[in-house]
Formats: sequence, C-alpha cells, structure tokens
Amino acid sequence: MTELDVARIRADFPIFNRTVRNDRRLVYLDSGATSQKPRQVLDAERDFYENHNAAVHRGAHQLAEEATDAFEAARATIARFIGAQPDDIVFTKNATEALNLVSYSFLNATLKAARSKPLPIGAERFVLQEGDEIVVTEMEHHANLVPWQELCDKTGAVLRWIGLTDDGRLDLDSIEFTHRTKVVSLTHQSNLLGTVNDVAAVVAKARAVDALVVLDACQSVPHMPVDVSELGVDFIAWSGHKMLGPLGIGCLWGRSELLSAMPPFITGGSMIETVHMESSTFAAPPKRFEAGVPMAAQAVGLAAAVDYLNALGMDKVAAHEHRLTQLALEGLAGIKGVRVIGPTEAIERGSAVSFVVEGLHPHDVGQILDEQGIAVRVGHHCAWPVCRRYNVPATTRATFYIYNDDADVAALVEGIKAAQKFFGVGE
Amino acid sequence: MTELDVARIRADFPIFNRTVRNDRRLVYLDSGATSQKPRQVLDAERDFYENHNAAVHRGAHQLAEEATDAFEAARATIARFIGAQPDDIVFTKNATEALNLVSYSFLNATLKAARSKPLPIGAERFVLQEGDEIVVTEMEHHANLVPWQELCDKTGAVLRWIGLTDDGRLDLDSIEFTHRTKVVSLTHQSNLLGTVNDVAAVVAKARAVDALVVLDACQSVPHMPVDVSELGVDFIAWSGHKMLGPLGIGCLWGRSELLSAMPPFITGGSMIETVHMESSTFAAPPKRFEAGVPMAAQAVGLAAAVDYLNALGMDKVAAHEHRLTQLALEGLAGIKGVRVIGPTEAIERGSAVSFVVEGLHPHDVGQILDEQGIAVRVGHHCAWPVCRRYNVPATTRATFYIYNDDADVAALVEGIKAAQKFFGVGE
Amino acid sequence: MNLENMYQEIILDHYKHPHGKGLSENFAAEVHHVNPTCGDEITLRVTPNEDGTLAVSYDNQGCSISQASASILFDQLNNVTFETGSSAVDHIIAMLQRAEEPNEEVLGDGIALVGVAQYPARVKCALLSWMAWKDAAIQATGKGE
Amino acid sequence: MNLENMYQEIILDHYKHPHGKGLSENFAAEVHHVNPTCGDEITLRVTPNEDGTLAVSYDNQGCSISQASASILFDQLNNVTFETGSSAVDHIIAMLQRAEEPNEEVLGDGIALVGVAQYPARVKCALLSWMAWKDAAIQATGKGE
Ligand SMILES: Cc1ncc(COP(=O)(O)O)c(C=O)c1O
Ligand SMILES: Cc1ncc(COP(=O)(O)O)c(C=O)c1O
Repeated sequence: MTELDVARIRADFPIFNRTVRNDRRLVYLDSGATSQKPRQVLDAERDFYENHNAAVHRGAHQLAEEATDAFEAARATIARFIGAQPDDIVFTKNATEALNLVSYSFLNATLKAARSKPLPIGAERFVLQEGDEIVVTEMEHHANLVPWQELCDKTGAVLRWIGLTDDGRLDLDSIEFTHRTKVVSLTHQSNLLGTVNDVAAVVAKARAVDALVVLDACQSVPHMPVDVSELGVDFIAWSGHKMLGPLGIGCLWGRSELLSAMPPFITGGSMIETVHMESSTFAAPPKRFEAGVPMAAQAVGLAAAVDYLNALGMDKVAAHEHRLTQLALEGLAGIKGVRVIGPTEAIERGSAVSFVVEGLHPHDVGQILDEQGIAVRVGHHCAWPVCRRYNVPATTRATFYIYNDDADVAALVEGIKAAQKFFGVGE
Repeated sequence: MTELDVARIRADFPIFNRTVRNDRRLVYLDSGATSQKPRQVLDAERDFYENHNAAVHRGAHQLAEEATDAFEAARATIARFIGAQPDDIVFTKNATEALNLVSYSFLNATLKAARSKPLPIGAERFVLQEGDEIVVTEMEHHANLVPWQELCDKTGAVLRWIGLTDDGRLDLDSIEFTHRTKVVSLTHQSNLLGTVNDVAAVVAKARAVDALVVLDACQSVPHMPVDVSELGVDFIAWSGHKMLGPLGIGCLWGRSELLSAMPPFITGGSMIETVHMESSTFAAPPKRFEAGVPMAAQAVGLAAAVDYLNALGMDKVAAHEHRLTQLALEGLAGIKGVRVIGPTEAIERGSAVSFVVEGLHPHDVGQILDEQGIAVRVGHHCAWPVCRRYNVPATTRATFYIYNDDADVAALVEGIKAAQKFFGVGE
Repeated sequence: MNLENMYQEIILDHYKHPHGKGLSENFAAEVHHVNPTCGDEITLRVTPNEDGTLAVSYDNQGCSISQASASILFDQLNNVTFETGSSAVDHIIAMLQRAEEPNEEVLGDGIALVGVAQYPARVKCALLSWMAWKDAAIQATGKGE
Repeated sequence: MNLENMYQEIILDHYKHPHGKGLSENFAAEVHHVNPTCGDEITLRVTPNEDGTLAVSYDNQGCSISQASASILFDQLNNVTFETGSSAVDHIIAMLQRAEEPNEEVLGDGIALVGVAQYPARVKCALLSWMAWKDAAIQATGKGE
C-alpha cells in the first residue's frame, strides 16, 4: 500500500465527527491556515498535564525532572524530523516570533555594537550599517516581510525584494545581490500561490555575496520531507499548529555557530547565566532564546505530531497532496470564469491553490462554499503584496492535507459551480 | 461554609491521582513556579481542538467563526477577572513576553523617533533620552529586571532600583524618583520573599514625577483579588500557567490610551492594517501586539481557569493561602536552624515561603523533601539579586495554593526535620 | 440554502447596481478604510452642504455585502445631518449585533442587511462604509462623539 | 530512604571535609563556572607543572554533590596530564548518563557519584567542577578537543 489511507486517518481526528452549517459533512480545506489535530497529539498534551506537569528547567523534584525530560525529548524528536541537532532548535510561540527573533538579532547586535556593549563572539555578522541591504521576495507572508521593514526603519538598512513572474515564480534576475546584502529571507512555499521556491538557486546567489539565508518553512515542513543539512540555509522557521501540532508553539532552527553569535531577544528567567542588578550574562542557545516558563505541553504535543507524520511517511504525505493538487488544478481549469493565481501545473508547487471567480468576490465564494460545509480561506492570506502583484483584491484558497481526499476536491469544484449559479455568473 | 473544600478541589486535579518517588502522596508546594491544572481547564482546551479548531481572525467559514468567538469570549472573561476591558488585554506566550513587550515599546518608539518614522499618537511617552531613568526594585524576578537592563544597554537610559530592608520589604526611601524617571516597574508580590508590595505608595511617588508604572502581577493575580481600576498602575503582566491555566499563554493589560500609543513589538500577520512592500500600517490594540496565529486554545483554557477561580471566590483563595502561610511560618519558626528569608509574619505577604537550613544546602534539603513526595523549589528562583541581598547562595521555597491543606504544611515541617536528621545537623 | 437570508434580492441588486458610486471632487474630509482580513477597501468623502446636511461620495472594492452596504448608505445618508447619520450608524451596529430590531425608517433597504448578523465574519463587511462615514463626518464637522 | 544511593557516606565525607579547597596564587588559567538554576559556583585554576602535568586549585560554594565532586576532582586530577584528566571528564559524563559503568581506576572515590544518575536535575551539580577543569585545562595548555 503506497497511498495514505484517508478514512483511517480521519478516524484519528475528532473534529470530523461533527458537521457544519445545516448538518453538512465538514470538508476542511483550510489547513494552510491551521491544521486539525489528531487524538494522539491531544492525548500527549493531556498526559503531560495530568501526569508530569511542572515548570521545566527550574526544579529538582520528580515532576520537574519528568517535565524537563519530556520537554527535551520533544525537542530531540522535532530536531530529528528536520535533520537537525536538538540544541539548534529554539521553541517560540509561533513562526512569526521565530522570524522576529532573527530580525531582532540584527537590531540588538547593531544597537549593542554601537554602544560597545558585550556581544557574543561572532556577533559582527548581525551588525548592520546604514545602507546595508535586506532582501525578501514579493511573495512573502506578512510574517516574513513586516519584521524586516521594521528592522530597516530602525537601523537605516534598505529593504529590497525579488519580484515575481506572471506565472507565480520568483524572478531571480529581477535584482542583483550586492556586497551590501546582509540577509536574504524567503519562503520555501508560498502560502498564497503554492509555489515551491528554488532554494538552492537563492542560496548560491546569497553565498556569493556572503549573505545569510533565512527560510520561512511554514508551508514546507508540514507537507514535504525537509532536511536542513541539505537545504544549505542558515535559519528555518515554522509553526507547530500547521502540522497537526498544538497552537502556541513554533520553531526556529539555526546553524549552531550563528545561534551562539546572536544576542538575546526576549529576556528574563531561564535564559541567563548570572544576574546582578547592574548587568547579566546569558546562557548558551537554545536556552538563551527561551525566556520564561516555556510551552512544554505544546512541545510534547508537537513531538506527537511529528511521530504521527513520521508513521505516515513524509514522502507519502507529499505524494498524496501532490495528487490532490493535480486533481484540483484540473477541476478548476474545467470551470469557466475561474482563474488560478499561481502555478497552474502541479510542478514545483504545493497544495495551496488560490483562485478568483469572474464576477464574484472571494468573500462571497467562500460564503457559498461554507454553506455547503466546505471550509476555505478568503482574503489576502497575509500576503497582500502578492494580491497587488496579480491585480486581484483577494483570492479564495483551498489547501489540502492528509485528511483530504478526492471527494473533497470534487466538493470544492461543485461548490464553486454552485456559487456561480447562486450569483448568476459563469456559463 | 467559608473555607475552601480542599478534598473536593483535589478531586478536580488528575495529577493527584499519581504518587511520586517510592509511592509517596504528592505534596505539591511548587505552584509559585507553575500550578497544576484542573480537569475543567483541560476539557475546555480539548473541546476547542475537537470541535471548533481553526485559525482565529482569519477565516469566514463556520469553524473560523466559532474559534474567533471562543477566543474573544475568553479575552472578555479574563478581562473581567481583573476589572478590565477586553480590548486592553493582550495575549502573549507568558508574563516574560508581556514585560518585554512593554520594554521593547520604549526601545522601538525611541528608535523610530530618532529616524522620524511614523509613530502612533502619544508615543512620546515611550521615547527615551540618554540619561533617562528606569526604576525597578531589588526583589524583581529576572523577567522584570533583565529586559530593563537590556533597554538601558541599547538606549543609554540608566537603571536604578529601590533597595530592600532587612525584613524583606521595599525600602521606599532608598532612592528618589526624579524628573528623569520615565518608568517604574515592580512586582506585586515577590516570588522569593513573599512580600506583597505597597503599590499605592509607589504609584504616588511615580505620579509625582509623571513616570509610568508597570506591575509584575505573576504572583498576585493567581492568589488574590486584583482589580486594575483600583491599583492605579499603567500596565500589569502575568502568566496563565500559575493560575490553573495552560502553559504557553500570558497576559498584558495596559491603559487603553497607552496601548494605542505603543509601536508594535513582534510583527507579522493579523496585526496589520495595510501592507505594501515599501511599508505597512498597523491595527489597533490588542491585535497590534498579537502577530501570527495566536494561542486560542490556551486562551479558552485560561478562561476556564478564571471560571474555576471565580467559582471558588478569590477572597476565599486568598484567605485559604493566608492561613496556610501563617501555619507554615509558625512551623518553620519552631525548627532550630531554619531561617525564613522574607517577612516572618503573615502580614502583607503571600504564600511564597523561602528559607535556609543551617548547615544544609537548599539543593540537599529539596532532595530529601522530594524523596518524601514533597515538591518544593530550590535555587535562586530567578531572583538572584535577592539571594545576594540576604547573603544566601540560594533558598528552599514552598508555595501554597488552593489544593494544599494543613497536612501539606505539616509534611513540609516534618520533612525539613528529616533532612536535618539525615545530614546530622540541627538539634 | 439558508444563505438567502443574507443574500436577499435587494442586497444583490444594490451590489450589481450600486447607487452613487464615484468620488465627487468637492470634499471637506476624506477617509480610506480597509478590512484588513480580506482587503475590502472604501474611500469616502464628506462635504457639508449650505443647509448643514452632509453630502457623501465614495469609491470602493469588496464583496457583495460591503458593496451593497455602501450603496444603501448612499441612499440613506447622502444629504442628512450629522446627527441623523450618526444615529443610523449606531442603529446598524446594534442591528448587526442583534441588540436592536431593524428599523426601516432609519435604514431603508439597509434592514435587508439583518441576515448578515448570522455570519459574524461578514459583519465587518457590512459596517465598513458606515464606520468610514462616521469617521469622515466627524472630521468634516468637528463634532465628537 | 533510597537516597542513600546518592548520598553515600563517602560523598558526605568529601562534602564535610573537602580536599584541596582554596585557590593557589599561581595559575595559567582561571575559570568561573556557575549552575544558573541553583546558583552553585566554582572558581578553578590550572597551572602546568614542569613535568607537563597540571596543578589544580579551586574555591566553590554549592550543594553537597557539587562540593563533594570538586573534592574528588582534586584527588583525581591534581597533577595529572591534560590527556588523563580529559579522559576522566569524559568518563564521568558517560557514567552520569548511564552510558558507561563506573571505573574506579579513573575516578577513585568518584565512582560513588554514580547514584546521582538517578536524579537528572543533580547531574549538573556533579559535573560543575569537571566541566570547569576541562575549560581551564584547555585554556592553560592551548590543547583543543
Ligand atoms: C514574579 C514573577 N515574575 C515573572 C515571572 C515569569 O513568568 P513566566 O515564566 O511565566 O513568563 C514569574 C514566574 O516565573 C514570577 O514569579
Ligand atoms: C508562509 C507563512 N509564513 C508565516 C506564517 C505565520 O505563521 P504563524 O501565524 O503560525 O506565526 C504562515 C501562516 O500563517 C505562513 O503560511
């Protein structure tokens, strides 16, 4: 058996026991925003609370030991999932915080250097000069755009971006990286277009000018095998909640020597080495970046999600999504008045399929789909510049995951036709 | 019945079904680090995931509507608990992030002002000049000390602090606030000493020089009635996990006009108004400070914790803890060689009771207690400067909560005696 | 489908044939409001007339609900006083929060928007133009709340 | 109590009567290590002798385990070569992670620390002085890992 057994998978997800709107079957096509959670993840989290709950890294009693063990074992499981070492994984509240952690490292190193305050060895890589360049792409999620705009506003660095081709790909020739380019931050897979970017090509260009590379892996780690030792990037950031894990946890992976060179971001308890009223020194990564009591139960839940995905096999997950994406693209191509925004063929693309329906606003499309039990997302999907680039005010987006099947794709296609009919557009 | 029914309360906490070490009854005296969780909180979180899970504020489908409703209803419940308006409550991952959010507002406003970048109306209050003063106290948790040290390091502001008296109180005359004092940040209750500070007196001094007042309420909101409309402070920060709530959520309350005047801290999706590649504008609070998919399930769990505490009555919770504290202080006073660090009478103090045992290191005391099933915390409790102030390398700390009773206090007293006997110290 | 409650004929009609769309050159105050979740946008201008009423003009893009709502707003609030307009805004908010019954005298065709109250995520769409009007009218008249 | 495994007589003895405590004035490298969780501290100095071995001196404060461990370290590592000391450090780490059986030839009284492995939170206490020695020895000799 080489394919996913969707019926069996669905049985693990309690939410599919409920119906939506007038007793319709739930067709959940919004995993790009957040995934549903299997029993196994909820059980793992609950077991932590019911049997091992304590503040981790803070106590010597048995519960504290058990909680700490569970937390660090979770870190190791998650690290293994992306081919990394445990100490190079930092837990954050979501991917957004992880990306901000990197951008604030530049800010904090720059400010401390300017005042000759102590900095970790190697922190020069994070010190910006007025006019230094930060490169993003035009297809970034706001989480990988706004933090860099903010960094530029506060340091005098300049934001530049890689443009997009008409068919939804990076136009790598649209800008040159220069010796002023200090960091390139891009998404692995666009959450709006579905495009999977050619990371190797960007890394090669960045290495040529000695720039660091940050990868927003929110839409890749949940959906395909990802191995940091092969990617060649310096940081990757992603969220737990999009990969079957709990809300409230995200991850940053960074090259060990870079994490060690970064000043802290959020400061407080558990990230220190010594504290005097006058000044403090800081622990080594990952603790340096995990101030305060951490989300240990969520880490344990996320590790259970990793176990769940590993048991399915990430290759199979990717193949399954690929097939559904292909089906969906074909189905949408068959509806008059529907235009896909992003690659129209299932080549180097993931399962985020955005489209517009002529004569209908996405909000209205989404509403009619919802009435049929089909949950899609409508709007700019936190990637407003992409909408502008393709001259649409918003899109309707379907995203597929392990619990979706052919019937879900068919429901989407029929649903769009029903929307056209309702509003009297289309054929 | 005016007292808490501890047996009944304990029945709500699954963790008390287990034993620790050699099948000992769990005597959990570490709620100051994190509290245990009742069934009701775990059920609420699970119900969210099993029946309403979706990314909040991001979709138009039914699940997204339900998730958003649950999240915002939770905010309203939590706001009511401290006498606040929902929109003045910002969710963070823990209290540490909440305190950093405030300190970074000063940093970000200062940097943007220096480059004439757009700032919200009223942001001048957050702009620091070289030599401006930030005041904390010598009894702060690292979470309310290190962020301010960092802010000073990056802006040239100067950190000053209110010293402590020998009996563990703030020595309010130890420093004068000046016209340079921009913000005073102090703890409501010391997590090490147990001291409950005279907030009104500090507020009066701060108002006289027009300084903002930040209150670290981590050890007060879980343990006593707290009403922001009576406190007179400008911000309060606390964590969910110390008040029966899930890990991974904290809260910042701020005066509406101040939150509105603050530039964003962590930036990304859901906190924006418009986004262009060149620049962005930001949403009103609380969204401005809640970038990325938020911890909605945890908010729902925390609201259930609030409901649980409300049903008990915070007055009764405080009275119950007060009685246990009194008992504990009496019990410790009766052991030769034991010295309490902090107020020795249960007046203006909470249930955190720290002590040292002559001839024994706290780590060893904690170990012997642990062997008897008694979970205490040992070390500097993230308040290292307090240890230095009282000339102890560390302390052993017991903290009491709603599920503790007289037998727990007695176990602690007997346990300490056993430790003395084991190591051959004491009488 | 149950949706007919929200998408009443009269709403779809305003959507397809909006009233008064297009900006006038004269204005005392202009505002630009967006719904950051979905990108709906409206530019709205207000000018006091000699008789103390306020003329309104607008241009917008968005879903059927936000477009129809703006068209209805034009019918109801063009050339009314600040006070009349403000109380209409208060009423439509209350209606969409199910706090008040629809009042046709105040809202005209706007009472057909009552079906939107069933779909909390769409309430913002229906209110976008009304909040913009309030904002612009306050700026144009200097009247506070 | 089961604790006797960790608090063996021999450990308590080192704790109460530590060997070699006190800093010598001569040193090539000095390090200060802390256990940030509980505040245990050690200052440790290393000086190469003429024969190529390394003299060690230290001062510390902390719990019985960290104090006893430092006293044992003094017995075992004072005036040994970098290589001998390093492999002892490797061995005690492995022993405390239960990856190797205690080897008395290498650790002397240190094999009594094996009981600490049951209490993960205390492992750091037992290792504090050994990690400090390694750090100082590398600095004093310029030898890497
Ligand atoms: C007084 C005080 N402030 C701040 C904190 C930090 O809270 P958290 O670790 O949940 O961020 C704590 C608890 O650890 C505390 O007791
Ligand atoms: C590509 C991409 N980047 C970043 C994010 C932000 O993730 P989070 O909201 O979990 O921080 C998302 C999802 O919202 C995303 O799809």
